Amino acid sequence: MQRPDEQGFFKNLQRWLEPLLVPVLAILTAVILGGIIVKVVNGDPIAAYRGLIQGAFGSPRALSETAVWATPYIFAGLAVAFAFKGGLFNIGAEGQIALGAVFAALIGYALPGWLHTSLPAYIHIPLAVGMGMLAGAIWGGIPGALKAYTGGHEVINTIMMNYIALNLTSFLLNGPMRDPDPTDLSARTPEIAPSARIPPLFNIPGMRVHWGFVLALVVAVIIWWLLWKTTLGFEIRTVGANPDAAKYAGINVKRTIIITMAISGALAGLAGAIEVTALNYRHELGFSTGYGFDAIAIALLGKTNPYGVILAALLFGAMRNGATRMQFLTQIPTDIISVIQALILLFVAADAIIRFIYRIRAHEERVVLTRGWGG
Amino acid sequence: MKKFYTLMAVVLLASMFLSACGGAAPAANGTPTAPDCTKATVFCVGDVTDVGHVDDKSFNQSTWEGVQQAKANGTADWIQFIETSDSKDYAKNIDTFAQAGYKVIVTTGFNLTDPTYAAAKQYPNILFIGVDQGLQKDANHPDWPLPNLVALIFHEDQSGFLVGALASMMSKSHNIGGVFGTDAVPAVWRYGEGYRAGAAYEDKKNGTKTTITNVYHNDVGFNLTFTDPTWGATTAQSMIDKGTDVIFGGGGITGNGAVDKTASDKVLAIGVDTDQYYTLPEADAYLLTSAMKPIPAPLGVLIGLAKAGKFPTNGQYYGASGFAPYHDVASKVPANVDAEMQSLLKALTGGTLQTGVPDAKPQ
Amino acid sequence: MADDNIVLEAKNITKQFPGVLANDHVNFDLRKGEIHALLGENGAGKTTLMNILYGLHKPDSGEVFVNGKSIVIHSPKDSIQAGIGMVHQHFMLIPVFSVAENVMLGDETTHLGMLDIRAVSQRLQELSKQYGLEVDPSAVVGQLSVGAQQRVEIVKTLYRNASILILDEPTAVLTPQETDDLFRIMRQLTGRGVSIIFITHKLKEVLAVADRITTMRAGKVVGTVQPKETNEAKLASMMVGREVILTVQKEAAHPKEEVLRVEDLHVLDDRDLEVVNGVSFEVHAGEILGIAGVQGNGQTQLAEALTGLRPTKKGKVIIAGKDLSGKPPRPIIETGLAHIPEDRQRHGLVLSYTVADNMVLCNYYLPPFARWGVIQQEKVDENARKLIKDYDVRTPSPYVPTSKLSGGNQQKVIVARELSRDVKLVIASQPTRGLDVGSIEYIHKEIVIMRDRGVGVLLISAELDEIMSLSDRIAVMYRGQIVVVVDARQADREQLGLWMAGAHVEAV
Amino acid sequence: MNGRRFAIIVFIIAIMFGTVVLVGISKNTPLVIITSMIATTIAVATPLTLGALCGLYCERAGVVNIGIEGTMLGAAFFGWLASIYMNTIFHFPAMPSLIVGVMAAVLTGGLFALLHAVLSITFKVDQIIGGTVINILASGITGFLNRQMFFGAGSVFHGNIPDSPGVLPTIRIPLLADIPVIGRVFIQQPIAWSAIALVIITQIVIFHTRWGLRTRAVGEHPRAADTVGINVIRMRYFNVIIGGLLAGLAGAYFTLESISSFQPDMTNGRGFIALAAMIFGNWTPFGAWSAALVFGAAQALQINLQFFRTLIPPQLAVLQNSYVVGLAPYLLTMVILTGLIGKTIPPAADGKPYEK
Repeated sequence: MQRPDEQGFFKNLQRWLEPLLVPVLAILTAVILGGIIVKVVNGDPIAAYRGLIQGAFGSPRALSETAVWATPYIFAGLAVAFAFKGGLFNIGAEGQIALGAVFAALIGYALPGWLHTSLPAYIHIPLAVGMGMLAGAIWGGIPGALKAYTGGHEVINTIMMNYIALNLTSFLLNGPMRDPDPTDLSARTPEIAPSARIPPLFNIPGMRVHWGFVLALVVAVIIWWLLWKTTLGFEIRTVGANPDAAKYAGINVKRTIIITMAISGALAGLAGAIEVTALNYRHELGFSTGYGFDAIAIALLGKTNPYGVILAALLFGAMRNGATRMQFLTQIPTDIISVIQALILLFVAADAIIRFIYRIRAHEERVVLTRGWGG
Repeated sequence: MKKFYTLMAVVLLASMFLSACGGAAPAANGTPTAPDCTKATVFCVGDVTDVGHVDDKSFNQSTWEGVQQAKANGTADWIQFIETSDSKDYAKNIDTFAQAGYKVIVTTGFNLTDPTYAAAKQYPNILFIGVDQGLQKDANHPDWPLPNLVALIFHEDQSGFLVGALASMMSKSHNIGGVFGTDAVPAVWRYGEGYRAGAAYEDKKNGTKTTITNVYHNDVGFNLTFTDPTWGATTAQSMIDKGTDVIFGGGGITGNGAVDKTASDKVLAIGVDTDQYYTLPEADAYLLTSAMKPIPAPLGVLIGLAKAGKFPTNGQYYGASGFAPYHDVASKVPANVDAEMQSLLKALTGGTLQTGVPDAKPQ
Repeated sequence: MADDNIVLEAKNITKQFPGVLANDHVNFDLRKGEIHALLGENGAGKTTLMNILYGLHKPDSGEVFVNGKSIVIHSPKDSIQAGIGMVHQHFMLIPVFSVAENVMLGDETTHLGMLDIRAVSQRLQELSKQYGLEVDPSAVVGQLSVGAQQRVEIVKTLYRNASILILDEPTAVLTPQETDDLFRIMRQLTGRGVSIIFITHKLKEVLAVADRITTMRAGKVVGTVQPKETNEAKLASMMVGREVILTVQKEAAHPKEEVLRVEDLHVLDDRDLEVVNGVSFEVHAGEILGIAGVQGNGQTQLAEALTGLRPTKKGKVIIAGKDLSGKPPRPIIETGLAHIPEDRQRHGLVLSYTVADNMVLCNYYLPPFARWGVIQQEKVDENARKLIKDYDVRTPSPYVPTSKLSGGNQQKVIVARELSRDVKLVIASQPTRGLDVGSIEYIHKEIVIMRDRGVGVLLISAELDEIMSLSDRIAVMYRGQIVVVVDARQADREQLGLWMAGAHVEAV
Repeated sequence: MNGRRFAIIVFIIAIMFGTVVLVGISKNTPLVIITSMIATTIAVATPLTLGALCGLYCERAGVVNIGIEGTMLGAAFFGWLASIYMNTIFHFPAMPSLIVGVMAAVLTGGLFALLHAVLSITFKVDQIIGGTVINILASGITGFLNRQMFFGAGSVFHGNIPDSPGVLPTIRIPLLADIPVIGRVFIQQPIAWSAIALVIITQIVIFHTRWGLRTRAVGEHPRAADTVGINVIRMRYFNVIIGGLLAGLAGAYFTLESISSFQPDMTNGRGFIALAAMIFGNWTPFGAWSAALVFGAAQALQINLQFFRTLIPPQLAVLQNSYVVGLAPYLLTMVILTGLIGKTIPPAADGKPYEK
């Protein structure tokens, strides 16, 4: 990683902006292609994008909703990006998010009853959120341990863990954790206690943006600091960049792999926990469809850098949020957003295409994100 | 050689876009622009779906069809839907319509019960129709019934009961089955258990002993349970292999897969929700009937009542239960069987016969 | 030059790689039935030239003639067609394939669309009889000895009717005896009209076998001579461009206390074969113990086991009096081990890291580089600047990725990091492999300095010359065992060669 | 596939079948149950087998392809679309429409694979990322087009659901199919038969032909292959595309053989299971097939335990819970992949772009 040294401000600025060039052009190209597709199906791309932008940024409330959408994206994107830094591919964020949500909800609604006492928010919230993180960490740590000790590939195992997590969630919400209120026919948990709820940022009705969003930004900074400024981060990055050298350097590679996956899982679990404690106040089956997979695209778009993840998550949040307005105004299906997102990912992953179109010379190192089955 | 591959890359990308473009048909006349719904004279109806799409070939689609009928018969001046992509957006999406001055907001699915109730309290001047939202006065809904909120609900257990009875009478092997989505959804569970109850009722009456096997697709995440036709087909196949000769495919696309497979194996199938003679034409030759939960018609009625200022105030509106005509299979249904079905229908809707199925799976 | 005997001629070959002019108007020719040696240092451009002849690289300019006709070589296919065969320094064999499969690959015999293994095996047996090259068609290549793999490579070219054979550093992996065997085969081949280009940097071998010798330096041909007109010293100065001191200046050793003791060590390789079986020796402070041996006799696994990279099956490793058998690398490093690994890019460096980060790879977590788990960047930078100066690492800044450095400077980064720490024992595996003469001299000097400072050094090298000139004592390793340990002053090159070939074991 | 692995597979399948037989014995004869379970197993295994063979061709040539899922989904959609177009717009009879549909699906698979090849071979994009791109792109494009074409008054079919030409007819193996009860196993649809045939063909191609030898060489040691005049890039391209064609056939299974309609994301993760099957099978066709069968048997177990739910003895009440039984295939995959079968060894150059 570059570090600012004796060079001038503008040189530094240039160095900060340079990594943004390809992603920005990738987004631009994808947006243009998306517009062409809209045009071909007889839609009005200008109106569509206007609706999209209006829905995402057009009012304080729209901005608030964009932040609400971006919050889980930041956490989940960080989760995937963090694993990438350690040379691991966590496709299991989806399941980790679900379990994080389930267990945060459990502590949220059940703990006061277990303790026969009400809890102050400053204890209850951290406990609920922490439980969600722990659940995610375990769910991420298991594939990590399997990878470290048996060589079972984390891609396969995290996918299987996704299915198991979703199944487990269905089981819990239908059985042990189902709202005992007989009038509630839904398969969902009871509402969490008010003491477990993260408050909104502004006390204005309709402005749902909550302190979880601020937490997401703070966590991104912490993750950056952890990766670049601590010995643990050094170990994780070393294992990711060259596990043989890491072993040579005396780093416990197996332990580091497990820690990496556990932290990655904890971040994903945090995404679910925050959704429950700050927004939904309960966990239900209609929750979390596809955050884990969007997170992969976000991590890649953010070049696996925590700050890049924030930007990418805000972009995806804005697109998801604005899409509703776009559809409302122009009747263009929201699915177009998925197509645009896939195109962005395509162009970011194959930056050679973008470099070819815009004649940009490649000079950065090719970053190895994952290794084959053997590694 | 490198050039060749670059060329291939370009050709490939181009062809993907062409296929994307060529496939999509031109819309008839561009996009009509929305009128100003805030005007008192403009009657706008909005539809908020559950997580999913309005073309889901399931309840989201049926609801939207009902709303479209309101447009077609001139009741509504403008209709619009918003597809929910995450449960956290229910309230926000309802709000979008409310802010835009819509007169009627339809919300689809029992998951929207609470957000709809909350919105109805917040916007007393807007009328709300909650499809599949069984409400009653309780701690969470202390003010029920609200004058501006009507729940459109169905007795799925009655429809299930009817087709169960028919299946029991039509089965030669006395071996009938049902393939469903997850039983965590009360409506699905009511269909399934109604089916069981109906078959048992006829068994008792006729002295037969029918084996009823219901298989629920509980082994995947909630987002997939209703959209896995391949699983539905495989499950139906497995039942047929064991001598099952009538299969009820209940529960969205998953059930459709079962109906499709059953019919293609020349075994009697029973559809769900709408008369699937029209939605699954490939199954027509062996489609015995469908357990009906016809959302469009009563929804159209409710929207009409809303416009006419005669919106029900008791908070509930029951759609009719029933079973679809036998169509192509009519010749195989004996007259006495049909007579029994008609009398059951009468008894159930008249309240003289109870299915005995609770509202949701007991915990 | 209208010489009918010339079968292959390269004219004015130029090839530019980013930053390096690998071949600069190179001219080279080969006569029928001769062995033409191509001599030069690592990086002189020999391999590039051969890769051009073999179609693996495209020249920027220049022409290639085979049997007087100008040919264009786009890919190895063209050169194979022209009768050129090449035995690469790193064998181009697929370990999981059988010999027959390897040989037929690219030139398969089929019967009704199916591979005809039997026909190929038959042909192979004929060839091996004809040329005295013993190979077993059904053996799996990965389980053959290095010498046998080389024979497979040669048969592979003959199978394709090659009349021009390029041998790239063929003796690097052979014992002196195997080398003699190879020379016998080469003579046999030339006797049957095959012409051979023999690439090497070993002067003795060139003089022993070549008909003509062409020397390259820095991408240019320096000159072509007959063996009888020249000698080792002359060739060396042609090769390096200056007088080379072929020996290392050092005082007699003053061994002190024991810093490494190995007792009956057994180690398995990746395929679970026991490749180190029962090794015992000790290294004292202030001496260099050299382990000689042909590559693949367990030295790699021995070094990995001693440094904790590979688990041991049995036996004891005691460093500075501390029993560290089976311990992972960290406690071993902390006891006072410096390790210059055999594969510097795989083990020694994280290429995407900066020079500064690589210079704290083993002690990033210790004060002053880290406090409370937080890295103290200024200390890391300070350390880097000091080491770059002290060890003469040529890098534009401490913050460039190590991948941008040349091989010699990459090795210096490792040497600087390892030798600057306060250590009791240095294990150096192939410390100068693939480096230029300047770097080799520098690293040799540093190793001797460490010894004189009272550190014990274990030197593992496949270069017998390196072992002989640096070591105070020499151990010979053969088939996973230490066959003999001798005083370096009394060591005899021929005798060592015999031991490396297992003579001692067989004599018993 | 070695003997130990084979024994484990037979053992696992036997346990699963045996469980169901024991539970259901009072309702159906063992023969009926076993036959039914075999039929289910084969049906479930069909797309998995083809998907695994797709992965096998790719990875034997050194290209990791986790885009199988997206490739199958795309093929399922475009194959179905083509058959509907033929049937409804051009008024082809059902059978030719279906055949055109299968061809279109196979072709689509090839095109998606071509995209993967371009990304991973020419542009040297991280291959796992390339596969992820395929998955997301396929999901987006099929969802968008399905919506554009079949929903709303302005769509191709004006919002009506067009008649589909149905599904591919079954093919009976003469004589064998006439055996009572067991004969059922020998009545399968064409894609199911071709999956089995392709396992055998792939076994021969990979291990006994020139093409296979070169493919394996390219996946093990591309440089060595290059030095004997094999065009590494071209071999990789063609193998990835061949794999794509097979994944396309797997896609056709969903919309032209199993049922006759398309659903967004209907492949439901089966592409990933196929990948797991390939790894479990140690990159051999028969190994992959047997793994697909294990997964198929686990599904059959899940369905049948629900079928016989009321007969499950109370001591095993846990098996009455469909959520618990539903976990079986995934847990089994994990357990099997981690250690039970010992280490699997991928081709040495798998996942590594070839740099000349």
